Amino acid sequence: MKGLEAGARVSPAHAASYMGVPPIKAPSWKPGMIPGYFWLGGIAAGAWLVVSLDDLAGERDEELLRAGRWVAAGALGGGTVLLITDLGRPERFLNMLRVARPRSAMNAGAWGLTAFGGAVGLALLVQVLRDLGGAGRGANAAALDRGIQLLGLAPGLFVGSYTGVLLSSTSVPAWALRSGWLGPLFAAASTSSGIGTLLVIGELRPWRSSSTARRLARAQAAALAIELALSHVSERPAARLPSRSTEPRDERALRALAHGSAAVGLLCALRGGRDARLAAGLLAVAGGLALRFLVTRSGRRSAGTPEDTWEHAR
Amino acid sequence: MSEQRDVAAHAPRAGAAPLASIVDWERVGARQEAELTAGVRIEAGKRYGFFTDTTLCIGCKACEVACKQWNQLPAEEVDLVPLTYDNTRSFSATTWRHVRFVEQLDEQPDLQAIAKPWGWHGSEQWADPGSRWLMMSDVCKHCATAPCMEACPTGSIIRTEFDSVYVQQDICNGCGYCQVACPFGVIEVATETDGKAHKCTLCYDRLRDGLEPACAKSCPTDSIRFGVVDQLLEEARVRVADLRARGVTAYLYGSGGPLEDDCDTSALGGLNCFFLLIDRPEVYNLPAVPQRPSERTLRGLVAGMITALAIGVGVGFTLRRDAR
Amino acid sequence: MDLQNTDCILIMGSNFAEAHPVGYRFVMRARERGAEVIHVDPRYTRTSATATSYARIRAGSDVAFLGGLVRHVLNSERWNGDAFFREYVTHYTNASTILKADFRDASELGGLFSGWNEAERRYDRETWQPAERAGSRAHDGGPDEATDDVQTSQSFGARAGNEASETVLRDPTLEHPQCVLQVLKRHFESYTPDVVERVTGIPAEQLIAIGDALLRNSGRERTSAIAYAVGWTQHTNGPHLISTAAILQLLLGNIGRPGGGIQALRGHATIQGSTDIPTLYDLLPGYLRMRNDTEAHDTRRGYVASEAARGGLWAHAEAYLASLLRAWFGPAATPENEGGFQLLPRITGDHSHLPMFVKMHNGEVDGLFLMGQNPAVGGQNARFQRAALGRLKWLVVRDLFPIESATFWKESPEVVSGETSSESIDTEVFLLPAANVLEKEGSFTNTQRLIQWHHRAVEPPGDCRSDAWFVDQLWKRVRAHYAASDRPRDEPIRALTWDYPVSGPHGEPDIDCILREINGFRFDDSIERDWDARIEGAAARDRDALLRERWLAREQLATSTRLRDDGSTACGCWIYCGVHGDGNRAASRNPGDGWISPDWGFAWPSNVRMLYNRCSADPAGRPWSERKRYVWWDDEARRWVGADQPDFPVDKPPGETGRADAVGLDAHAGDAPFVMKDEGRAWLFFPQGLKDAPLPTHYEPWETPVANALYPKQSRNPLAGTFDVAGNAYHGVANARYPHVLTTYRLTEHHTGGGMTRWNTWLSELQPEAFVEIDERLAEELGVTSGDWVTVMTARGEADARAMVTRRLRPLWIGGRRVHQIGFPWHFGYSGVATGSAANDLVALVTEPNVSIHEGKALTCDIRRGRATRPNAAETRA
Amino acid sequence: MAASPRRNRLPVLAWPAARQLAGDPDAEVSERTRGIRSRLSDAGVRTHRSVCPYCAVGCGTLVHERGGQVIDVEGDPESPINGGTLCPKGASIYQYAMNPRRVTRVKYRRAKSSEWEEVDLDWAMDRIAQLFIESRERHFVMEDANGREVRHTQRVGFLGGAALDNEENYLIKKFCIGTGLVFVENQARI
Repeated sequence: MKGLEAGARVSPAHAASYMGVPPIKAPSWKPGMIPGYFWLGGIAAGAWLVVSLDDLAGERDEELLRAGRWVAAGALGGGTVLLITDLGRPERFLNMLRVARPRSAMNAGAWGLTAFGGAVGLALLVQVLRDLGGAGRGANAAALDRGIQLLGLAPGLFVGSYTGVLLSSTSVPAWALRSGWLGPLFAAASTSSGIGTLLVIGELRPWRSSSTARRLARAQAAALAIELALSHVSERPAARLPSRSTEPRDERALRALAHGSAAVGLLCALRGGRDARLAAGLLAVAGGLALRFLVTRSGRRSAGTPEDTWEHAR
Repeated sequence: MSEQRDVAAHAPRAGAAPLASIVDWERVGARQEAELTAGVRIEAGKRYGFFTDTTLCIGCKACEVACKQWNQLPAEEVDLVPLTYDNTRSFSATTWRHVRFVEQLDEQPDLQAIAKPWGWHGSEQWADPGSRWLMMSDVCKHCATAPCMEACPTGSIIRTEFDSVYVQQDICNGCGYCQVACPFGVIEVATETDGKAHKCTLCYDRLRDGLEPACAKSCPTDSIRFGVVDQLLEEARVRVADLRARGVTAYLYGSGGPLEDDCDTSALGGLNCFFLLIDRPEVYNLPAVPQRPSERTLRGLVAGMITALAIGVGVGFTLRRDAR
Repeated sequence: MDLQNTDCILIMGSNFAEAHPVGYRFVMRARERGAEVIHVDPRYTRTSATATSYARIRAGSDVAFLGGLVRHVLNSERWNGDAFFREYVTHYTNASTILKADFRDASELGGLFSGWNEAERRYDRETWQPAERAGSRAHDGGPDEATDDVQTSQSFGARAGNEASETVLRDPTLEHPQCVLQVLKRHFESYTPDVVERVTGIPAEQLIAIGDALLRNSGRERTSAIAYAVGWTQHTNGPHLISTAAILQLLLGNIGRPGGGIQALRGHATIQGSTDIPTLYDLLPGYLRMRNDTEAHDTRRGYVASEAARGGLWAHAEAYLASLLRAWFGPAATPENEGGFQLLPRITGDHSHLPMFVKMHNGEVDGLFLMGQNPAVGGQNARFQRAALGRLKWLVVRDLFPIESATFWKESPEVVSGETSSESIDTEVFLLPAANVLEKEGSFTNTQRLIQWHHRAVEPPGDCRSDAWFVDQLWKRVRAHYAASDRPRDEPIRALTWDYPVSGPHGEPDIDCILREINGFRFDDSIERDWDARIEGAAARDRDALLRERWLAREQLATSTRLRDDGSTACGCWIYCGVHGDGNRAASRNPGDGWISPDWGFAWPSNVRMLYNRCSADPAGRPWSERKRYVWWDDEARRWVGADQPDFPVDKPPGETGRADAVGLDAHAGDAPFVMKDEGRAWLFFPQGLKDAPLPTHYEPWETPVANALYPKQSRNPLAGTFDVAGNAYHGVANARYPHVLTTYRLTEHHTGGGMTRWNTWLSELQPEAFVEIDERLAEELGVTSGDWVTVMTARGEADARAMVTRRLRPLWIGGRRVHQIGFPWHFGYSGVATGSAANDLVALVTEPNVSIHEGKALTCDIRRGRATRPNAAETRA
Repeated sequence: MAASPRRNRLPVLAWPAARQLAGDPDAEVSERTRGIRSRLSDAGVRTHRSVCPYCAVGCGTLVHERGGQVIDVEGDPESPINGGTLCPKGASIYQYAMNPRRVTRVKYRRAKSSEWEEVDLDWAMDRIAQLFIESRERHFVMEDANGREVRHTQRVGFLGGAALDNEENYLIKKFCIGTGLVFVENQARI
């Protein structure tokens, strides 16, 4: 229902906008679905990235690999469900793979997601077979694992970062102005929340190898540090938008939550110790979610602020 | 009403026989209706669009209704917006034409001090900023490089043989990405009804039958002109020159270059549906320099992946086993 | 369509762009060709926004403004210096006629003219007549004031004037102090720019500038047009407004020429047709007067004597009447009943809309057929009209939607508020669903007199039927009832012809045959009797085919000049003669040139697209200029030729003099273009025709914020019709309780009382609700902003709506004080998709004396913040 | 793009992405899109010339109908008045006919009742005729107070007409002449 909304009662003769009507449309996305998907997809990509690099770079840590695969599979599955549910016509989700459109971040994402999903699926299959006692062990198995992980590495990196590009490739000023930064930021956040998930798992059901947790904590600290830095830098281009100066309280709270979680998480990760690691993991995961909500929400508000578009499109 | 009864009951008489469908209407013969109404023949392979001359718009909104009529779009439940005569306010999945009204009248002079002319504008009213009520019928721009189409992940949004941008309703899965990509707030997903994205089709179905798009056909003052874009641009140039000679600060919005004094749509390669405006684009709720979101896509994806890899490597470094 | 050729158009009393958008395309075309478009209106509208200049006028002060223009023109250097104007005026108008010496103008008598009878409150028009040569015999067909007094419809002026008389004194030099031009000059002398500014609020400079624009764009080479609508007619001095415009255009030589003229923008699809073929109480088809209760109308001879003129087309009034009676009564029109004349009912007073509703309100009307009109919203003092409907015994509403006039007993504000109740309303109401234009065939006459046929596209759904079906069915039932009656009162019922075949699934009468009857045919008594016998003897199933066959066999008349007064012709409307003369010309559809397009539809009379087009040539028959060529005399061919059908005897040379002994057009000279006029020349001064003045005079509206600055002793029209009934109090002059001016109007997005549009969702979303337009200053005083509720109050009631605060409305400085003007669109009612208060609840019942039109465009009111506390509460007396 | 639809033997080859790879420029175009035509080209569509019923400009319209159902109403491109154009009211004529809010059954309200009843059209016509005749019988005036024959009744009125057809106005006027009704008016007075 269109109608007289608050703020519309300005004399059109002097209005800086057209009766306060936004010149562009805010996203049609259902509440929570898209940020949720960004978050879960990020966890999947982050977890995959971490365990793959770990596997590729050093000694085999089968336990970590196994956990990473399950996390990736679970998060990716959940994220995909959210993504499909958000479609206006969910039954047509496969239409995303109808064609290849490199200029469409959404289409690229669909293909990337498919590739990643394939790798994750394959990995999970191998993992399940192995856990059931099949698929052997030893050098061949290790090579297979590495191959699979390597296969999923590029799509994984993509899935972790493209969602930021997806947002910045729109006409929403708060996203568009941060183009070049949202991708990296989301990549960092994906990594940190992926690691965070593994950290939490490790604390709930301790790893057999004591070094795993410590290594993860170090990684968590690094990832959060990068995320914090990117977060700070990436906000600059959009800071001049008028919608920023009218940021409502809940959005400010969200911002504090996202940044605060990352900062505290970083401290906890550095501190070490079981509780601290658990806290670091939880904070990283929660901070990742808050960040996705913050970015989508600020974009929605920016789309609804005509002056943002004037600032962006001039 | 059966055929037989019709013939028997209402004996045919001079001029009373119904015409066959307009599409192969014998009186018009091989001529398309568009040749009568727009003076243009519609053929595949040419670029078609609208030239909307806002200085000819009388704000009647015939275009809005003609669009709804032809496309059988439901009315929206609206509330009165008693600011001016625009209760439509914006595009939506069921509103593909929208007439804007901009009241620009100077503040009331003190009557007691001067009982002298005001609201009086000499012979060229819009040359004077004292009083004017701008009206502009907005529509999908059918951009030369359409952000909605570039954003569309399913290939539902295509460019037709008339160079228009068209949403294939049998393909669209309602992802809504086009909605945020559009720099003009045109396309919208009907979240309440069919869940698909909708916007102006440039009356694709009509074009196939040689019919002018419904809005342009209905426009009583020819403010909306339909035709081949290059020809329309030529017309528009002449019109701008003419208006400027009369002292009107006219310019084009969407030519993609020429005469775009207060705007720049070159990022989109120009707009197949372009406008003649006499005030800043923002006054008409249009962005002065619409961007092409997909410019950022490839760059962004690569940057994102590289950063992700870098982060991964960095993080991976920290993952090394404790010193052995 | 011809407006596209104008060089300057003055739009006044009309929101052309909003009310007639498609007609406005021709104005826009003219503007783009360089024409000036001047809009004079109380509100800055979509027309103002697209005009080249705009002047803000106080509603109801138009005559003062136009009078100021007349004065400006008459005193201008250009008008006095260019021979064109003098030549046009001298030949084509009655400017040279010398009036009786004892005529006294309103400027001398404080707002009244000589002949005013205060006791009877009427004018004796003797002094308004032309002076005649000493010793000449008084004209026997003098003006019949008694007849005038009971007629209140538009007529083409009184036909029986003295003007054609060769005994009338004239002064071709136009210098004689009592000659019409000099009288006119004196009459408007007081309408100076400064006075006009005080009255209208239009700055003096602007008046002069607009006058100059008209002068600049009039003459041999250029023409100016004037367009008006109900913003001019709905006043207690509406005809004054229009006649001032006519005077202005005649003075400027703009009548009967391309790009000139006065365009009345009419508001309904066939409001013109329903005036030509009048569903109006005081007219017969073709502007013949309805038979009234004066002595003259006792007999046909007396009727003709009072209605026919010697010169011009009205000379043949008897032929028109006889043919009409023949069409209606067929063989039953006999010498004994004066060719059917004695069968005509007679009117005995003003039976127009408002008096009808006053009677209804008094419980003196039993039943009403409401055919596509919505008085419960669109009627003046709509609240009063709703109450009146509730006092009927029965009411038949024929409409497409459940309009307020059909549901007032259930949903009206009075019922909802408990002021009255359904139980207390005794009216038996029928809502009969009507067929719409797509579901029936027939013809409309548009605003330029163009008759256009529309075909039936589909059958109406359910019980929906055409109005022709309804009348046909009702008639058949009534006739059956009276078939055996031999009472004289039922004689017309038995005599009336009604021989239309029916066809189709619902038995719809054959509209084509009705148009044939309207067009007219040769009537041969013996052939008709043969047919009657054949049809009577035929089996029931063959009857309709035979009836139709008879219609096809009847020889249709091609032009009204074939009409005879001896009963040998039948014609339902003489001015439409020719519409079915050679096939159904209303259905002809040849697009032509987009200007005259003579084969698109049929324009009455005789397919003339521009009336009085003889004026487009100079007295000698040559085009005034190449640029404004239209109709001219071809000396070789010895006939009038040109773009249009000449509205003139095609073979009458320009130099011919009128024959003194002749009647009809033969009495006119070759330079007398006004074929409807007795003497063939247009009137700048009206000896007859108007009851309330021989020259247009500025009277304030019946409710006005200021006294009349031009005639302080006579603020308002002395003859305005008032109604002393409950709930209809007036505010009078300068009533401090009601300080603001209120004007009502249409929006593009809706139509009239909304019956056709407020149930349409596409239109309702464009304008979903009633609103009141007020200026910023007033809003500030009231403490309201756009969107707040305000209540407008008059002595008739209250109406609330949300405020639209806009600079498009502005107060004016009138009579030393700030006058706010408030705008309230009158489309809205309580039913439908788009709803809101009915603005007409505020309007008073008050009528103009000549045509009984009400005053809806200028009244006074008060306004306050908030909702109406007593919905539509009216005070019984102010 | 207007080319005839391609048929591929292998389903995978019909996959637009595959066609895209194969270099088909119209790979994204669906079958439905290829077949799009205006509904005016549907079989059985007939067009009738009509005139807009709103204001008095007299715009020509074309009514497109299929099987007795209006499918589209547009401006008549040949009309010299409107040349195919219309105003918003004219453009909405479709809803004037095809509107669920339209009354299509006779509605009748008894005196004092607060509800409508649906009645038979024939019954209504009979009842109306009866009421009319009763009113006329009771209040017909043959001579006025001065003994002048007036032959009329002021007890029944006709209102409206500007929205009807000329021929309908003619019938109404004729009806009133025949029955002696003098209260007959239309919108020309307002």
